[in-house]
Amino acid sequence: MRLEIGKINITDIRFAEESKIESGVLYVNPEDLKPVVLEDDKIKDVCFDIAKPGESVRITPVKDVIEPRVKVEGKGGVFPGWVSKVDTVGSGKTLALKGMALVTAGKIVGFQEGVIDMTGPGAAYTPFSKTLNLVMVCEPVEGLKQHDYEAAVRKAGFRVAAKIGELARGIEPDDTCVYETLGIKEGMEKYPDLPRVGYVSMLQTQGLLHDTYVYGVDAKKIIPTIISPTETMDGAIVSGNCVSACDKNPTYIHQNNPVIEDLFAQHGKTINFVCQIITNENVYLADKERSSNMTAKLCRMLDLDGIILTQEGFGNPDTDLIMNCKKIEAEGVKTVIVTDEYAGRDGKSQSLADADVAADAVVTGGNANEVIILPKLDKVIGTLDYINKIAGASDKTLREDGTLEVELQVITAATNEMGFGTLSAR
Amino acid sequence: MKYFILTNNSLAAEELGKTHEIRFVEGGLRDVFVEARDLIHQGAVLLNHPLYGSVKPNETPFRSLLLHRAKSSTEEACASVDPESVRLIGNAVSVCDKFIAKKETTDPRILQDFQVVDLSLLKSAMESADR
Amino acid sequence: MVKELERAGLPVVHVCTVTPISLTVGANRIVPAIAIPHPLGNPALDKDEEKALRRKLVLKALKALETEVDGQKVFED
Amino acid sequence: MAKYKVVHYINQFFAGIGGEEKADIPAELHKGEVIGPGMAFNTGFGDEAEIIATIVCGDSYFNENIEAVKAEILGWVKDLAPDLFIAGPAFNAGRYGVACGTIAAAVAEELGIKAMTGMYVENPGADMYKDKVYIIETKDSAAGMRAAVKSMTAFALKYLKGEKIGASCEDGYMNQGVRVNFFEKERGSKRAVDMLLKKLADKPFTTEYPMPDFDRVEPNPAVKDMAHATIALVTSGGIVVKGNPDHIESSSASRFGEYSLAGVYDLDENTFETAHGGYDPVYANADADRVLPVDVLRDLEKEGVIGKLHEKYYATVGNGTSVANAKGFGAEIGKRLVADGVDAVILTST
Repeated sequence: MRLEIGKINITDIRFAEESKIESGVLYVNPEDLKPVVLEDDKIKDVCFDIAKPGESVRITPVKDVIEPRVKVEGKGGVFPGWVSKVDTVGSGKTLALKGMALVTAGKIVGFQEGVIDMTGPGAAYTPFSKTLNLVMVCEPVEGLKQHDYEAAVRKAGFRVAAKIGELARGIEPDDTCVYETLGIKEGMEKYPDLPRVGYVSMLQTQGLLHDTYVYGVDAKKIIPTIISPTETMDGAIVSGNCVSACDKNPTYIHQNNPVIEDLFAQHGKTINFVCQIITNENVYLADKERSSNMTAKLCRMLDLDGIILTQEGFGNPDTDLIMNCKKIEAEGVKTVIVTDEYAGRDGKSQSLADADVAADAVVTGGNANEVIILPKLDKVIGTLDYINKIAGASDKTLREDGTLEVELQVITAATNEMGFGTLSAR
Repeated sequence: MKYFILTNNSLAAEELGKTHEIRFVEGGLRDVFVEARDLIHQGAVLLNHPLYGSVKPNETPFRSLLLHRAKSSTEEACASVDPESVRLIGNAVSVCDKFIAKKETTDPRILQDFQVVDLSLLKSAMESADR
Repeated sequence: MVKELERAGLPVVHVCTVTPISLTVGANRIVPAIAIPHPLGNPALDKDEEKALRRKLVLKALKALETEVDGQKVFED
Repeated sequence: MAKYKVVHYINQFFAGIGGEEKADIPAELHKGEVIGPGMAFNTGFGDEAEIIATIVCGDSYFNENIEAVKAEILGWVKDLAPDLFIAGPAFNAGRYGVACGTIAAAVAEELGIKAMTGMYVENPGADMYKDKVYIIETKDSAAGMRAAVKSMTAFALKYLKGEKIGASCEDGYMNQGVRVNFFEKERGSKRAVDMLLKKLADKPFTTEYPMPDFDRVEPNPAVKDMAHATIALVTSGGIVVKGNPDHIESSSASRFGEYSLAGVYDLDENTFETAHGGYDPVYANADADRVLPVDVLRDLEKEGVIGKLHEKYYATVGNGTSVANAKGFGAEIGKRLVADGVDAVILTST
């Protein structure tokens, strides 16, 4: 499958009468977007705001981050199963708005979390301090149940992202990248001497606020399967995961999956990047056994020589991570895992909830328990009401001088387990 | 799969009490783990992962575990203690101990949210167990 | 605890009901016991029978201490 | 600004006094003198810091008189009140490395003065002290002196100025078993791909998170002569003297108990009970021999099967006790048993 990604560099976002993209500037009229959100009668109201790199702005609580994209050639449309039909995506041409993101924010549960600081020490830890952010804060109708609200905000995010993406249709991209995966036989014939490499991505699938969807399907119900990495770029995998800001994978990071990009960079040179294998992280132990058996079997059937294995979350997924690693290694497939750590505030505790000697090649996104002091910023988009309740915060989080003492856990994508950032630990 | 639910989440007990066997634990999340471990040492088998959910053990006070009672008599049970359950529950207790204890949330709305999420993650396991 | 005793230079036999735990905690010489509430006894037996049973277990434990092992070993019947 | 004051410790060889034949010289304090590698340090410090005294001690003397020489040197350093204490570098010299680690750790711990040393990773002093004091990794011989001084000087200045010490791989010290965050040059996914390429090519690679030690202790040799051996009983089943005088908790125990078995031939419900809260206590309370087989061992003692049953036994509660506590109990009990001349242990658990 061959996908062209045309990149349109966005250099500024401004509110304006007419929504359009012109000379790299995204002009947005919130009134154009409001109806897209409010078509779901579970949402009472929505407001939009803009946060730019370097501004004294804090966005919290963040739910999801999405990159607006539009499919201009080839089958299907972006976010299949949500905004578009379930046609197989991943081929043809897609335009992406680079340098910007749509951030959905607002309280879903009382311990909701996720902080994006656009300046100060916290900014270094989140990739979304470097993007121009269009922030969307939704307010639910009275008495809406938590899971209905989560679903409503999640889906509204995709609709708005698609609507903004549509503005790019017809615009000449600043840069175009081509990604191509080959059929099994084709790839073997074309690169007979290159090691066959796969990417196994574990998707968060534990339940309410901990879900991931593939073509609209709740991934806890899937049996591990193979997809083309280019499908992921078109939004085939989306996040419904709200908890654990630092190591959840927002939709944006699925769309821009760094492992996929970096494997593609070696594709045809040092490796033959065969495919992506997706699996889940269910809470039921027998499901874990089944899924890890399946991934290991797929790696074997595809005759892979090596894989990269990434996870999402803490605790429960550590067990999936280790099961997958152990079983895949046992098939003779060399495995490198990407994870993050909960080594305690002092860094002295055991980092993972599970371990095995087979996991001898580990890349870490850092210790999520490390404490950071965030200064008071001039403006808050969303609300600080819940900051004391979020993961990694404590009752002394909101200090008298207005600064926040928190663990890195609260910062969106700080210790991302797909290797999106440069943070690490030793 | 025949199972019983070990929980300190009153919402779970209320909602599932009529249809399922509940063993209610008065106490915190760690107490549920320790109780589960004792049962596992006597032959019960863990069906869901004790560290489910990304809400950390020092935030949510609630935990609901799904256990399968393998044997009726203690003697038989001892012969068939499930090593994987032993390992997982042991790890869970030590993970619990490493997170800094926080002042317990008393805000009823937040407690209710924690209960709802806990129940949802429990149901997520039950769905797999019931099929 | 068993590991630290062994580290102090003492051969240790772990008489333990749940042998998987014993293996996990790193005991080297392991003798399976009877049941959790009464690892070295059985209240269903009369006093003499019970003591004979216990003697058998203790002798097995001593036997384990007299046996050279390399790595972990469970002394089954 | 005033220069930071540094005290430097070296051995007889680096002081230019002599080799092995001079290894027995006692500690000497050279106030105001800069000797051997100290010159290079001083140059490296520029006008930011200076060595105000050098302490020289023979390696054999140090290791044979550890307590005395430690006290003597600590006394000097206390009076000198430097901002930093540097020992070595010791490279791969074993006794020198141990001396450097010992004295640097003591200065840091007992005087609360910043201290550091440098040595080769395989120097026995490294394993002994890397979690107690900053040890800068050096080459294995004095040929690496220039590089060692350079990295030690850089670290020393950073440390003196109170700047945040980064992760071990950034600042060149040996990992202290504490996880420290830092920003890598490449993002995680790129590092993962690079690591995989190495792994595929069977080239060496370094994991960023070594899996925890699946620490196993080698089994001790078997008991050769059981008929003359002293056997001790230890239990995690919580068997205590009736009334639980030591207040062993029923779970999450924070202490263990030591009880006498002198004159005890059979445990009964009037004298012993269980403190364990994790199982039905009825059976153990009725007859604690079911957990702690004193009756049988007394018989075997009489019959000469074993030499003797140790006069004390130790008890704790396995239920919910933290790993660190259990480890601490084990170490302490082990120490006491060895001191009492015990040959082997029967540990019972429920």
